[in-house]
Amino acid sequence: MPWDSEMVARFKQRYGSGIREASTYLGQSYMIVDSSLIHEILQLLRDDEGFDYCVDVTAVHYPQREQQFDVVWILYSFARNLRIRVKTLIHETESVPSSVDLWVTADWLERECFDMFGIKFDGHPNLKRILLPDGWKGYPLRKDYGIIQQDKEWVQINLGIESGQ
Amino acid sequence: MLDYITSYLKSTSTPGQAGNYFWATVYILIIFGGVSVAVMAMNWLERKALAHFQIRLGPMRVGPHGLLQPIADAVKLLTKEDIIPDGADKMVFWIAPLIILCAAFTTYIVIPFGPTHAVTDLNIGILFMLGVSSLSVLGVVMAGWASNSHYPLIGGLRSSAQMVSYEVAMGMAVVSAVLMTSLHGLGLYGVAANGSGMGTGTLSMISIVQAQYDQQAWFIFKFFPLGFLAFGLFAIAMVAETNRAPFDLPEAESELTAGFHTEYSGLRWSLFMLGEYAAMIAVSSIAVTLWLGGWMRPFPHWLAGGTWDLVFSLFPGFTFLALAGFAFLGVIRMPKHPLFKIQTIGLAGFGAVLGLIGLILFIPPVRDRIQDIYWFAAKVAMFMYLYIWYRATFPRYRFDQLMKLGWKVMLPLGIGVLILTAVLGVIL
Amino acid sequence: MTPVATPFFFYFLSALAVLSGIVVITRRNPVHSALSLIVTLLSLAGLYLMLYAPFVAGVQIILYAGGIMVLFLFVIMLVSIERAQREYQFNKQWIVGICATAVLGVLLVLGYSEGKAIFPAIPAAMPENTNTQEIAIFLYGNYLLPFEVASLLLLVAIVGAVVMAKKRI
Amino acid sequence: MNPTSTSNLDLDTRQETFLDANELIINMGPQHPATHGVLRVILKLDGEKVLGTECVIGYLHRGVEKIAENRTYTMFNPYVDRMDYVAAVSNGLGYCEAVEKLLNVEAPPRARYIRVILTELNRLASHQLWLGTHALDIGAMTPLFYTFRDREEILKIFEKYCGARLTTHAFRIGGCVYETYDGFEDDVKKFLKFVPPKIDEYEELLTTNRIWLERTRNVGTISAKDCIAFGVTGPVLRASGVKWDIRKAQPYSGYENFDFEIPTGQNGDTYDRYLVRLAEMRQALRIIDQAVNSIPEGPIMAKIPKVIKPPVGEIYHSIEAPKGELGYFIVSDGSTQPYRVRVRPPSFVNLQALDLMVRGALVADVIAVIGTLDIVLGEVDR
Repeated sequence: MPWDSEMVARFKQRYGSGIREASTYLGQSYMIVDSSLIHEILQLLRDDEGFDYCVDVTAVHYPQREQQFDVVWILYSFARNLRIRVKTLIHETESVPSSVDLWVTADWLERECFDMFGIKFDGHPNLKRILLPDGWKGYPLRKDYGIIQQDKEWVQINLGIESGQ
Repeated sequence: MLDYITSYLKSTSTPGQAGNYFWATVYILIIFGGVSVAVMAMNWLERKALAHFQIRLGPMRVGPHGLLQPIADAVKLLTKEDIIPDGADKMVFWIAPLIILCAAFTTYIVIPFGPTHAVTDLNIGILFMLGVSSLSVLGVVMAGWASNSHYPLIGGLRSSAQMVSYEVAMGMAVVSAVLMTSLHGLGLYGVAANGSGMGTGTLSMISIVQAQYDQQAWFIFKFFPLGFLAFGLFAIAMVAETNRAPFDLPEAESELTAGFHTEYSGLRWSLFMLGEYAAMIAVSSIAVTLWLGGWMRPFPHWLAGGTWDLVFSLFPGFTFLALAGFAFLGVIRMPKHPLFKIQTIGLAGFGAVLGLIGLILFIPPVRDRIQDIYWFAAKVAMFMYLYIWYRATFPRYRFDQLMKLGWKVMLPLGIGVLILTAVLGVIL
Repeated sequence: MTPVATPFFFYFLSALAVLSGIVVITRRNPVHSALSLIVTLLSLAGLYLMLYAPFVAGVQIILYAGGIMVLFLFVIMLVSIERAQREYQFNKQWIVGICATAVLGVLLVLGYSEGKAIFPAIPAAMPENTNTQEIAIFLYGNYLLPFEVASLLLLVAIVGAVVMAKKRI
Repeated sequence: MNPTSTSNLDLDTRQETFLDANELIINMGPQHPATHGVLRVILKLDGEKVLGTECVIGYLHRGVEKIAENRTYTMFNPYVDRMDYVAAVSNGLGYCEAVEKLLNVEAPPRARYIRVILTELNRLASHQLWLGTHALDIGAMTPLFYTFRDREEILKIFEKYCGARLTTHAFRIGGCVYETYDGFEDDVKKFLKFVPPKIDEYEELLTTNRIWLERTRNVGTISAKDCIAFGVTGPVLRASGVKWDIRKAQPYSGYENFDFEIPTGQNGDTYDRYLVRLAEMRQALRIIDQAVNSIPEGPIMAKIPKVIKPPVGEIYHSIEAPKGELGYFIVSDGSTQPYRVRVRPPSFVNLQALDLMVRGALVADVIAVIGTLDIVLGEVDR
């Protein structure tokens, strides 16, 4: 179901095909925007539309697609009591601009995305692993990473055991 | 030889002053043993009382109502592996607990448990006590530094700053009490009934108590509220001085894991604990001596006369009989189950021992000799209970707040009390 | 009260003071030096006691051993010991050192040779019980001015320390 | 001013004037009595003053999100309890509601009332546990035992209801699987009578205690603006004066039927957060009281297929957990297993604000602030 609102209309008018999709599913609205526009649109959303609270930054991996990753920003506006999702699609090698300069909270959330998916956020002040240990190889939440797979080498060196399983 | 031993019994001074080395040694041994037992009892009481504050039962397994718990703890601590951290300064690491222990126990030399029940009576008694107890901070600092670890280091630094600052306020309070010893008058506001004005004061612990007897007023009530204020200052400062809650920052568990003794284990850790509890009893003894009339029984002047003397001298025996009664009450309430048989017998035996002690305390010569010690111990026990109470009730101060309290509230108050005491002593 | 084994305690305490004094200047680790300095101070306190000056002994313990040395240790711990140990600690000021030692030595010899006349061989019968009072009378009577000057000096020292240590006042 | 970013702890700069003490780098945790689990905070100290912090987390990482992708929707349900294990019921509620939304079904009214009662009881239990441990961190030992005594009554109700005390797995997708046991309502009513005096008792111990006031007032202050910038939610946000609660803003599970207040503070300091949480305990009791007195009869399970296969699509659903906004972002590819489950953990996001809150404070304040943020490491690390 398409997402009809004044705001979306304004965005569409301004960015044209840069807004690839804007729809509502189960009462929740989201829009998919071009990865080159994402930072600008997020900034507009924060400054002009009042989405002052960044709820979450996360990603979804679709290995069969050409643009493998969805990066999702979940935003909330206290003034409007409205929650929206902004998505962008990127290639495996592509990076997205960081939103830490817009919402400080994105710091750890983006680090977790990097940790789990290997997505690089340009301009992030301290992009390193957060939940996994620093020397770990592999990005566990990618679909090609098996559920019992682990970085054997790291386990052997750092824990001194044959296998963590 | 026998003559040498028995001759002291007739004297009316402490063995140190009488120059009787035999009895001095005996006294030292008795005090050492007595304090060790008191520390163990305090350990059990603290765990029990704290548990009951916190709707728990506390130790219940080792012996009836956990009575043997301190012994079990001691055995555990002695057999525990003794760890010296790698990179620690071994010698300093070794000496630190010994210093704390020695400092705590040395102070007992001058504590008067009765007019003659002290190892010796130094004429700088109170100064000696403050000086020696201030040495224990060296042990804390050394332990913190020698562990070669950050948490103990911070704990050591905190405690050195804390102890040094609170010693000042403590000194002010003590001096104002010492000042009161130079008065001659009777009663709360009496200064010089005999018209001779100020006399000379004294630093001797025994003479301080004697002065309270002569002036017919405990110094806590003297120049009310000045004496009371000084006593309050001392009571607060002594908690800080012994690193107990709410001033237990050097060993603040939630911040510094265990502060200066984080890296200690087994025997050496138990020495720290022994030293801490011994120091608690020691500073409480100072407070009792200076403000609460030391070994004096309540109302030695109002309720004077042979009958009252007899009544008060029966207190120790009755206390032990009451304790025995509690033990037998516990025996009756013990579950009737084969598994509890040994415990029940043990508790009954304990009660019997307490009762026997109580009966022995009724024998006139024992009664007369022991009742000073009884009153002194009772007053100290009150402080011990306060320590436990504080620990159950108060949150912990933050370091800067602690310093602020010490320097900006207690020190000016202490100086004020001192000056007012001096002025009152001169003009009244 | 008759003193016990006076010569033994005198030589024991003196030896302790001298030995730990030597340890103070020979140890590389400043904490060890400070600790042996405490031993020196405590044995001095013992010597004061033997001279029937219990008040001075008490003050020696409470102020030097309990107060000042704690602050010493406090400061030593705060500076990085690893770095201090690596640095060469001995200043090459032999001339000054030798001069000072010589002057002190001469003083010692003079004191020993001339002192026999000044100091009586038998200790003066000082009343032990009023020792503290005697000190008070002297301090606040005859020597009131020097006493107050000394306290002023201490005040200046405190102000100086605060000014130097505090980044902003 | 834009709040500073969290992880710019510069470990190499040292001031070397001759009187400056060396800066200490201290590792607080992962095994430390006051870090509530396995949080590791690297502190840079000047004496006792905190110059900066860096949180090192992940010691309890179990890969919950990865596990979800390899389990069916039903099978994953018990796993969510293991995240915030002190508020397991809330976690379950959020997950079940999210999947229900994805399936486009709604739990029947009776099930929703049961859910509200249990969730609010759990909020109370979580706050009680917080209060006890927080007070213990600040040095007051006794409240810990009082709160645990009263929390026990809640856990007893849970145990009677579903057999588990901590990780309850109380709800299922589509409603509840267990009908209330006989005497459930009486138990809850008895509890409602039992607990308010106990809350007064906690207040008596702490609220006007001078040391408690000194330790918590103006400690770890965070402004409303910073709260929003850091995405901080829950009682921490409300204590800074933002009157925002998802139960009111976007009601779920029938919260619109209940009358309750959103307690707020003004200063955003540790003391205000303490007061807000205490007020929330009382509000939770109010909600339970209304729910248990008007609980409707009827089925407790909606009609859902035996095999749960939501249509292709994605959903974000969030609830007001005791610690803040707990969100589930679920992507379905039409199969029996979720394609992706993302949990938006309140503790994780709130913990980010630690650095801002403790900079320039003392070591003891770090402990107070970690306590007041009410983090659960199972949820931070997932």
